[in-house]
Amino acid sequence: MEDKKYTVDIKNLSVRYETSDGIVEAVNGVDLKIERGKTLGLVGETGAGKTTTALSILRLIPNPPGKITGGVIELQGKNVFDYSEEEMESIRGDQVSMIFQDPMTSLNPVMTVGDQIAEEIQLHNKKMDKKQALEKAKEMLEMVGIPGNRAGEYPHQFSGGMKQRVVIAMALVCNPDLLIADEPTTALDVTIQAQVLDLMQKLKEQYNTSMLMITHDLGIVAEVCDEVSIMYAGRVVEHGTLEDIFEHTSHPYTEGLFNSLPDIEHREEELKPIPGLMPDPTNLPEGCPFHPRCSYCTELCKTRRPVETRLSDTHTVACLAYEEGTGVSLGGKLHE
Amino acid sequence: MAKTTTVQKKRSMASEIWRRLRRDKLAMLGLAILVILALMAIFADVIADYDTKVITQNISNRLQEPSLEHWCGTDEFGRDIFARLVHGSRVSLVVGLVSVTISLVLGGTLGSIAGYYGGKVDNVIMRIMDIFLAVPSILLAMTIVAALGTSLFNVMLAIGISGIPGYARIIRASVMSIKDQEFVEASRAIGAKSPTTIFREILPNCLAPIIVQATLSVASAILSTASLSFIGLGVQPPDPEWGAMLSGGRNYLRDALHLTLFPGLAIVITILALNLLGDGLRDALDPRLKQ
Amino acid sequence: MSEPILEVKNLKKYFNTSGGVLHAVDDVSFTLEKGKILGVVGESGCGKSTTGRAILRLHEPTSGEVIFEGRDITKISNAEMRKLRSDMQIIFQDPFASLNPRKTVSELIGEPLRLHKIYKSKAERQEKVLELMEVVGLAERLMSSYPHELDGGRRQRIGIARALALKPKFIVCDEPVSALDVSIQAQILNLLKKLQREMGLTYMFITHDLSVVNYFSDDIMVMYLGKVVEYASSEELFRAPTHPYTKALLSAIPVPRLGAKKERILLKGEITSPIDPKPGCRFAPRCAYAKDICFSQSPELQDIGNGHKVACHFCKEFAGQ
Amino acid sequence: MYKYVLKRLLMLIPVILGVSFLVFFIMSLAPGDPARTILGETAPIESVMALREELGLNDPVIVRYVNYMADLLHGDLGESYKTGQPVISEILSRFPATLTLAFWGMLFAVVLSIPIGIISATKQYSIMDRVSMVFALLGVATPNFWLGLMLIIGFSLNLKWFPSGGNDGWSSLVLPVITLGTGCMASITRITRSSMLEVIRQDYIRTAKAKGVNKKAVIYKHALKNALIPVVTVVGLQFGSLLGGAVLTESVFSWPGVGTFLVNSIKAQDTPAVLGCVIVFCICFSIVNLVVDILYAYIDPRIKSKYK
Repeated sequence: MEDKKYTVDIKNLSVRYETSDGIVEAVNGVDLKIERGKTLGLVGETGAGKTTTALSILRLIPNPPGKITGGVIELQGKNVFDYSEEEMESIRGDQVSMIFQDPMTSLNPVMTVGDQIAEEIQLHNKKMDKKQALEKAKEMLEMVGIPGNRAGEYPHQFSGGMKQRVVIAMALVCNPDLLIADEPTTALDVTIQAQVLDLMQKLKEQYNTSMLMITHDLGIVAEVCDEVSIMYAGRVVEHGTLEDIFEHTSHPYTEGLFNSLPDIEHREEELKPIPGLMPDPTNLPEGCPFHPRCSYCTELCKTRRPVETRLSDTHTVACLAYEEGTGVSLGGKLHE
Repeated sequence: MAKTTTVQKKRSMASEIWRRLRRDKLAMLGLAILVILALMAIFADVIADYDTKVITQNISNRLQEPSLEHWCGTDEFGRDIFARLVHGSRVSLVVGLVSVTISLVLGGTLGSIAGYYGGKVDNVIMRIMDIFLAVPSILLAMTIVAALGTSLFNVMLAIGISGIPGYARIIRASVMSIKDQEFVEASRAIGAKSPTTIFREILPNCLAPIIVQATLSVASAILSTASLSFIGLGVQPPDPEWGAMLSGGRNYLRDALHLTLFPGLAIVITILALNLLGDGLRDALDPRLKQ
Repeated sequence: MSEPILEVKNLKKYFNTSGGVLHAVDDVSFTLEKGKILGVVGESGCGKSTTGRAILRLHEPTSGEVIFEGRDITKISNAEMRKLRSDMQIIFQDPFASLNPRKTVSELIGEPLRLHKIYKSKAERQEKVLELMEVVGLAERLMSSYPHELDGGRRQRIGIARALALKPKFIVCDEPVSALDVSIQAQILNLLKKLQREMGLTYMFITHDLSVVNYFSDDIMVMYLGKVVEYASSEELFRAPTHPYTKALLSAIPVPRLGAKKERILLKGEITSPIDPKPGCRFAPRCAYAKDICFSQSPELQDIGNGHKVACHFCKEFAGQ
Repeated sequence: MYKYVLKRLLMLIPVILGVSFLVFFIMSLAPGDPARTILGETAPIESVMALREELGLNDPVIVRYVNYMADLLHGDLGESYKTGQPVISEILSRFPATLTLAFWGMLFAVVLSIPIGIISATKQYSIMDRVSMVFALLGVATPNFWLGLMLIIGFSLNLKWFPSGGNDGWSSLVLPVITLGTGCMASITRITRSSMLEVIRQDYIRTAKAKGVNKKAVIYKHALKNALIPVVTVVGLQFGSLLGGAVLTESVFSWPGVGTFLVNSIKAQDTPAVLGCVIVFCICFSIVNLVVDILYAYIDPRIKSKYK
């Protein structure tokens, strides 16, 4: 299993932000890997460290206040932290590209959309002249369902859904190995979300791109992802295939997430929300970071930090209940 | 019990801003300078007697270099420049405060009416303000002084009037942005009347830009006064005013630099202090930093 | 069947914009029984929030009647309306924008009590504030905190406490959970449901999230560009959605369950402008089944049985499918 | 775009009418009798009355204003009480000097301030940033007439590099231009820096970086144009204070421009001359604001499309 070729392989990544209110430990030892052509869903709530993890891959953590304090991120087997800034620039947008959450603000308001796409093409294909690049930009716009003759228009002339299409066109125009999508449809209406997700799926398959899909919506995960990592307070608490996560839910937090969602097909069911709040990122709890909200919490959970435990070839979980000899039990409720 | 919590809250809001402001070293420097200036202005008569030191000429002492006896030297009439500077700070601070109060009261009223009611009222008020804004403010002040004559009161009035459109604009803009916020609608939803809404919901939230603007415009009022006096349209001799003192020193540039140097420095330091404090307040009051 | 608490008849709210007249709410009618929850669903720009605000007269309706407990409140004076506000409340979407940043938690919750002069002494009022805080699950120590010091979930609890302070009969919930994280969202939904049950409240629950509305509502009203396109009980609507827009909307929801993938109806294009709308069905430009009549004649809301109402020229044909 | 320019030009008319009325009204409040001023203290009362009639001083303000505006349309600003010359020719003969000063002052300010502001923002908290911010603060706080005097002492009286006044040749322009431009330069530097810092935080800058755009291009291609939008506004507003400042600067350097003429006219209570000068200044300011508005639309496509 270990000799598989991964598009991206993140090992033990840690990132912190040094702010005036204290040190925010945003990411604490995260491991992620994505095989070629596969989609990994990264799920978690606000402040879980999803976006920080993604920006680390591109080395775009704003510094100051952000600082990568440890770990390795390998793209096609090479550690991105070894690259010079110039080498990194040639990777961004070419090998790895990113779609941001808010299409309203992620396009430059004073440049035409055609120019914004063409700029990227020219950056990564030095041989192309401006005219050819614009031609290609128009083709790309057509591909995402926008008439090519709108290339000369400015972002404010497009609706939110259309802008997100432009952003997708921009992200895919250089045929990247890895596409990072950071909540790409959160700002969109449901019917437009459906259009955009459909488009992303099609293009991803067409280009055989690997994808990191950051979302808080387990519905989207079920639809577009192959594997899932659940993040909580800067750590991956559970990782597995769709089946592992949806059918063999193992971590109490993951369980809590599922129980928080109203089930559209069983409307009578009562919601069982996770009590409490996300922990203060400047003051993370000792032991398991989820213990203050966990209904199975024991004394040990308050002091001992769980390590990643392998449940199967594909399924890992970080919870003391799965570690040998801890005596912590989920009462047989979760794991078969 | 309820009373104590209210008091507590008022303090905590102000203390929150004070805490942030205190971290800003430059703003604290500005504040310190202003406190010293204010003390000088208040105790001017204790520091130097007005009649004997500031007004009375003493030709035998004229144009003396700074010394232990005359810290900033003496002017062309033999008067102690330091004493005149101290009394001049009174004029500057009074002009600054009075003229800003005039602009604030009139501009603020016009601006909040325009912003709250909108529509035609807004249109009429703002078009008139546009006309005022089309006259560079110092020119407007000059014109008013030219018409009404040079006196301290007219100078304050002129500078106050020329500041009206600026305030009207700022207050209108902040009233408009706050008026549309959900918490204003929320206060109507629980049955609050219009005046309650304006005074309890909208105006307290406009305070930040008003405080900043007021601090900065005290600075520009002092500068304008000095400018008017410099060209002979402001405070008239022998009353001590920094700009007028500068103007008097012009004829002695070559031989007695201190005549122009010290009044100029006084202006620079005062305005610098106000600007430092204004910048600091702007950062401390910025609601974006709260989140 | 209990008596209706709220009856809305031909409610219209138009806004004058520089581009023309914006038909935000265009001829909306419905009846809401006491103790029931009506879900109002639709995408941005469909007029659902404006409908809620027009009912409360936070936006003065352009025309139409809003009959609350037998009285047309569009006709009463502002002073009477202010009094009536203790019966009709609203919970806002954005817990960041809907609370005055310069007031403490106890001031915010005590404000409606103060305005309506319900308690004589401050001490009594303070006691009621503490009681309300307990009801919505806010710890007593937060009393003198400011909203910006709290997270979204707690802020929304303040908003709920404010709405409850005057013991209302009817509450418009305007997207009360859409700004919150999933786990917090569930906490607030449960709280709202518990309060409704215990106090016998009537809700108009506005949201864009169909799974939330399904969990929550007795009846559902689907809106598109200022018009009601479908109205039915929740069960009926999810079992047999009839309007092409409702069908597309339902099929667009990603379901968090494996093997739930179903045939998705992808709508073409995007929402058209509600400014000076053309005659005909507002959904026609995006509808796969649109015929000539759809572009010329506006469909009426018609009952296709069991109180299931649909505004589509071909609803009878779609109903069987 | 033409429509936009045309619309703005049309909007200029009521503003100029309003401004001229405002100034006219204020000047009409002036105490004292111009006729008496012209004829001197000893003139007989009959001739004063006759002159009052001739000058139309007995008419109500509004009538005098209409007459004045009718004359203005013919390029007639009346005659100076002091010199008896047409005000318009008095102003026109001095106008080029003032315009030269204002133009170079503004150019000096803009050319230096924008690059300094950009560098300060991109290297926030560096030594370069701190030094330039200290100078910007001092620049804002220094009255330009005092700066002018200090420059004269340093560079004219002591070093003798430049003349201390008058207008002959390039060398006499240097000190007045620095005097006039410094305040504007300081303000523009500050706004450029803060606007740039604001823009750098925006999402689209992150998008540009994620596309692989290099640091320089991010700043100069993506951030700068956005950052300039508020800067342009401030440049326009600064032109107003530049015109005001020109009056003082001219006075310091005995620069033979409209400003000096204005100050002398005010002291001589020469109402037509004062009125003429102020109106000319206001028209200049309005035209500059028009240019700024057009520039605005050119930089920001969102504004332009509003007027399509």
